Amino acid sequence: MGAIWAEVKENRKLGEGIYRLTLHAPAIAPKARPGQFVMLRVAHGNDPLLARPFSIHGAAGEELLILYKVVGRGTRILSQVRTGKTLFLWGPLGRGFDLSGERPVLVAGGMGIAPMAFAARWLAAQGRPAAFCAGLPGLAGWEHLARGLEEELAGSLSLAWSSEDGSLGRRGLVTELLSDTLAAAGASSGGVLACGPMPMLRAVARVCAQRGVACQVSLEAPMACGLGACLGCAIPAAGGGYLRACQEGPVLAAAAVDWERV
Amino acid sequence: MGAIWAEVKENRKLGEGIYRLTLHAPAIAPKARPGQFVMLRVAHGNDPLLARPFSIHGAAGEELLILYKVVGRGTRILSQVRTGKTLFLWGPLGRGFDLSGERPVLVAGGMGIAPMAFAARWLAAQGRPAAFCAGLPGLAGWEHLARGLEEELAGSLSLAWSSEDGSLGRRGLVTELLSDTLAAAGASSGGVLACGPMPMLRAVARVCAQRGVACQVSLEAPMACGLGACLGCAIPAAGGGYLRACQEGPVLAAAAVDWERV
Amino acid sequence: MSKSVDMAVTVGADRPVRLKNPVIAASGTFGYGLEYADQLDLGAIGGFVTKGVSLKPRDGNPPPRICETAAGMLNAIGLANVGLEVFLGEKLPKLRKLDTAVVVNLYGEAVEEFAELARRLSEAGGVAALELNVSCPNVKAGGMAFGCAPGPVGEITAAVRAVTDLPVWVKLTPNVTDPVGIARAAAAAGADALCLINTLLGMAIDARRKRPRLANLYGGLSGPAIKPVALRMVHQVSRAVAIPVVGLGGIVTGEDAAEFLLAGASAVQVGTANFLDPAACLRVAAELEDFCADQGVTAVADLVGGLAA
Amino acid sequence: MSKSVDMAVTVGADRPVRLKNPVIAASGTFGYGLEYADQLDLGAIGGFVTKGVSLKPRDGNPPPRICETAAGMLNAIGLANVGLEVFLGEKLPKLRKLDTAVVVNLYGEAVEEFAELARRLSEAGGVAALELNVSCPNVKAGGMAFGCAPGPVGEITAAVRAVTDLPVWVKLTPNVTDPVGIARAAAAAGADALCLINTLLGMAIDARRKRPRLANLYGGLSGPAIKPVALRMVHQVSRAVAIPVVGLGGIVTGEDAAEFLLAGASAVQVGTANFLDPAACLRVAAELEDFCADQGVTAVADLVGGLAA
Ligand SMILES: Cc1cc2nc3c(=O)[nH]c(=O)nc-3n(C[C@H](O)[C@H](O)[C@H](O)COP(=O)(O)OP(=O)(O)OC[C@H]3O[C@@H](n4cnc5c(N)ncnc54)[C@H](O)[C@@H]3O)c2cc1C
Ligand SMILES: Cc1cc2nc3c(=O)[nH]c(=O)nc-3n(C[C@H](O)[C@H](O)[C@H](O)COP(=O)(O)OP(=O)(O)OC[C@H]3O[C@@H](n4cnc5c(N)ncnc54)[C@H](O)[C@@H]3O)c2cc1C
Ligand SMILES: Cc1cc2nc3c(=O)[nH]c(=O)nc-3n(C[C@H](O)[C@H](O)[C@H](O)COP(=O)(O)O)c2cc1C
Ligand SMILES: Cc1cc2nc3c(=O)[nH]c(=O)nc-3n(C[C@H](O)[C@H](O)[C@H](O)COP(=O)(O)O)c2cc1C
Ligand code: FES
Ligand code: FES
Repeated sequence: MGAIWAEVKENRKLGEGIYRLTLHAPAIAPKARPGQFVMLRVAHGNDPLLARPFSIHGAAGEELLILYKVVGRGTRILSQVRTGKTLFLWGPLGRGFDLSGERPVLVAGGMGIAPMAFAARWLAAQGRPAAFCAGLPGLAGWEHLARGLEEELAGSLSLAWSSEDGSLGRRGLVTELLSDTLAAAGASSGGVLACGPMPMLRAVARVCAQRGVACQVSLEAPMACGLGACLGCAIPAAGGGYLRACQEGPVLAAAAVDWERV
Repeated sequence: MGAIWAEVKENRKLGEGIYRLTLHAPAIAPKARPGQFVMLRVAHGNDPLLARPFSIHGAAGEELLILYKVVGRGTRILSQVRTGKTLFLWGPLGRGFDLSGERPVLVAGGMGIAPMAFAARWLAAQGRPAAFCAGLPGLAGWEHLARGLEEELAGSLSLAWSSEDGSLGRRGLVTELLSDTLAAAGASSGGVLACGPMPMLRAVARVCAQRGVACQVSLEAPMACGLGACLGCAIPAAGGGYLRACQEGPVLAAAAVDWERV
Repeated sequence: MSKSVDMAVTVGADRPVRLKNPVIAASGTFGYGLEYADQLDLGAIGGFVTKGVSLKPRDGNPPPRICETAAGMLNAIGLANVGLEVFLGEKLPKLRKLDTAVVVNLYGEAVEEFAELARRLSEAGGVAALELNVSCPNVKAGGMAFGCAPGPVGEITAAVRAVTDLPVWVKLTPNVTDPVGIARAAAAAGADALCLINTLLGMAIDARRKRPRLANLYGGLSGPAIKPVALRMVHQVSRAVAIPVVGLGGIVTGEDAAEFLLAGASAVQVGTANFLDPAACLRVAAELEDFCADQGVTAVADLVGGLAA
Repeated sequence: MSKSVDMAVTVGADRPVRLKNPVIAASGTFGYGLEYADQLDLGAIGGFVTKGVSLKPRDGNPPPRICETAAGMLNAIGLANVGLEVFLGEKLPKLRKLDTAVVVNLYGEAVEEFAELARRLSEAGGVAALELNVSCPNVKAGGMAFGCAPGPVGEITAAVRAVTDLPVWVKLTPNVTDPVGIARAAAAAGADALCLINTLLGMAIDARRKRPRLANLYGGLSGPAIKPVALRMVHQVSRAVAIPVVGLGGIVTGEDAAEFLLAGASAVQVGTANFLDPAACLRVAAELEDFCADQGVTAVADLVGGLAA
């Protein structure tokens, strides 16, 4: 109940500006489901003020993993936190992926790999077949992460890469890789589950709509509370009005989103 | 010219809540005179916002010493700064002690020891006789500092201690020690030079006034600029109006201060 | 935790609202309370104020609706809310069961709407007090437009007063030249208490994209950044009116809360701090209790207006 | 440092003030300029505004006069200054020699005092512009009392306009319901530019000692905390008047400065940031230049009012 102080077990630099944080969070880790997130405060004082939302990248026993990229002041401060320090956070929050369908296709773009890797490990642990299309700008900076994921998932689900510079897997966008994968795969109830930058998600949603494949996307929005209370995280809804990214989301059916107004 | 980034060479805990910071500050250290101060920022962001004034505790070659006590958020943050980090500061600032007189009597109470130790070393280095009355609450927490000072000054000037709990030197207030010292000493042009908490300075000023001994006191006031520009550091002046602690001070003739309004 | 400090306070004399402790969650930062049920014991906080309720449901403003600023945040939610019917039908029945003071914040675009909302909410029962939001900066009609002059504030207060026996709290905007004049108008029209401050009207710009950071252009500034303005207004207003003041704006710690009580507030609200710590209201109350114990204050109510002149 | 960005700007058309770059040090935070001579090259900054000058010297308020707040500070200096005679006799002769725009901030307790100050300063020569402080929150008479309504602001501006050919800048207070109305009054009365914002009226309390942190009780809030309010007012006012606006309030970085220019300011002032870095004005100008270079902006003046709608 409520927020906790969690000890930093590791805050490891995986590549340029990419870090993986391991927290000892027994009150959160066991409850975490793929697609859910936590609200994490990177500083004790007022600078910066608000907590930052981060997808849960993994949960093993009492440990919680977060994979993050340095994009601004908060993540820069986070990247300097040392082992042994404690951080304040609450969660798990939001609605994660519906992983109940058969042979789902997971799609990750860039940092979207954070929750999708958790989903992939989750499926792998249950021995359930799935495809994983992961797109990166290139191998540079991501090598450690990519190799780690390959090892972890080897033999459990089919992992395919695309990169914009061709340094890893297929050259091009991950949506192209997805189209191929969908074309090759037979019909299944699992549908497509995606996380990544907004233009990519938009494209994924379009591809799925064209093929009549169900699609779930994990969306980002600025957040203050993470609890459904502040109404700051509005995502335009297909039927008009708004959905709360932290409550109805962050994972939403692509069909529930008004992509025109996003 | 202007503020500088100085590397932290050491930030050593000397006692409970008492630290000594050594900075590599070649643009400041050689210019520093006893009684002057620096404005030091303890954090890069907005929390806390303003620079903190600290007396110069010593200057040797390119190194600048600051002796400080943890009293609030800023000094707490400062106490956690590690060797190798850089801090932003400007100085030396303000008017220091007039040390030109003969056989001055230095008086320090608590953290007032910071600038007075610098003055004592300054005189000792010139082989000039002086008396140093240093008062502490007790030896606890101050041991390292007291012993260090004794070693440094041994044979150069006469150092006497008082402590409220009697654990070091004479039991009682440093003003009593000062009265004895003044009674024992013959007339001299050096007068009394003092730094410490306001009630102590008030008492020292009174003792000196009674004996007709010239007295210089180093005063504290909240400061923003340290440069005489903001007018935030007003000290009520004997003739009416105000003096700027950062510009006309921090060392002021006790007679120039309106002690009623302070 | 038995520090033998009496933490209970009562806001108002004629229509008293009794609180377990003086720390209330502020409107718009605590949803309908239920959102925080997993985060803290709702029965242990002084009370909470609901998100502003309007007659019709409101979608609110397009995103982005919030952004961070130095020691603060801007919001332009646009009073998104479920509307009175859903509030009465789905939220209030659950809120009634809570062992805490539930204050309903209401917002209308016309005097009659305020009165209608007040009437319906009074009939429904289970509401500890009504808080009239005549100070929201994020809506075109009503809100701050009403709250910036004594006339309309008095009018709305009187209209609500006429239809309800519930305690009427009026929430004032800081974006005015003379908060005291407006406070007096509300008091004269029958308000039981005044809540201040609402947010300061502000703006943020993304220089690289040459765009405002809020789709709504302007938004309301809240958080520690505004605490000095809030304390000043609480001090000004509490000295000028006979009815109690509920103080808010930037409270994060128990000592912050003590400052507002000393300035003249009879209770406090915690807003943005709920986003820094979902259990902020409980923590602030506990810290306030520690503060009192430490200072030898045996009843927190003794702090109220205790600033040395 | 040759980034080939044209950093010069001109404030005002009829009585233009040409600046090397748009970054001016704000009144009260830069003394009489000379205090900063050892800290930066005064000839390299866009200009500076002196501490407010009054006819008679003023001692100012008793201490404590300043205190820190979240991302800001309060000050209640009370317009301590050397007075007009000493300013003319001892300060101005030195300031005349500087290769930068020297703006003199002036403060009177009556309309006639403003006019008298303006007349004497115009005769003296060496002044780039006059900045009328009708917005100081820290004095009993004049100051903000004048600045809170269009009438007095128009009157003072007209009286000064009548006695000087120097550019007249009017510095407005944010502590008002309708800054646009006051801005229009100043513009109509002949102001050449408007400077906003001055400080927000605020208060801080030492809860343990049950005492206000400022001897003056209230003070003016400045620093990053107020930037959102300042940006909003600059945006509001610059859209409503034809004369240029000089924007200030919480500027610490070049990107902050860019935000004010985009919001509609023709130049900016840096206040509290001078206390965080005595060379702040130079640094802000350099960062602004970098920002322009980075964004492909060849003349900083092109940023002015460039916010996308
Ligand atoms: C549900 C959710 C899950 C997320 N999961 C991850 C994750 O697993 N790993 C990860 O690295 N990041 C994740 N993010 C994004 C992360 O929250 C932001 O990168 C972080 O808040 C930036 O903080 P900052 O202080 O470094 O940047 P700021 O200085 O606050 O901002 C830097 C830039 O990032 C943008 N930004 C700020 N906050 C957000 C936000 N919430 N969403 C989108 N853009 C933002 C700003 O507009 C600005 O352009 C997630 C966001 C959400 C909403
Ligand atoms: C000229 C000068 C020289 C100084 N030299 C030293 C020194 O050598 N070593 C040292 O430890 N300290 C020195 N100080 C005091 C030092 O500046 C304060 O202790 C420091 O600013 C406190 O910062 P903080 O953030 O930890 O405390 P804050 O959280 O800012 O305040 C904690 C407490 O300290 C008080 N305080 C804050 N600033 C000052 C101030 N400037 N003067 C007096 N009280 C203050 C506050 O009112 C509060 O009660 C000096 C002050 C001045 C003016
Ligand atoms: C996201 C958000 C939404 C808010 N919504 C409302 C509202 O619906 N009604 C209202 O009266 N005040 C609303 N407020 C204002 C707060 O209740 C409070 O007055 C203000 O935030 C200042 O307090 P704080 O600094 O503690 O947050 C809102 C504030 C925030 C941050
Ligand atoms: C210590 C101090 C003294 C000030 N004195 C004056 C003054 O004499 N005249 C004036 O017009 N503004 C004065 N101001 C206001 C500033 O010029 C400026 O408007 C305000 O601080 C907001 O800008 P900032 O956030 O960059 O500081 C003063 C501000 C401070 C902090
Ligand atoms: S982040 Fe507050 S409602 Fe979603
Ligand atoms: S600290 Fe600014 S004038 Fe002394």
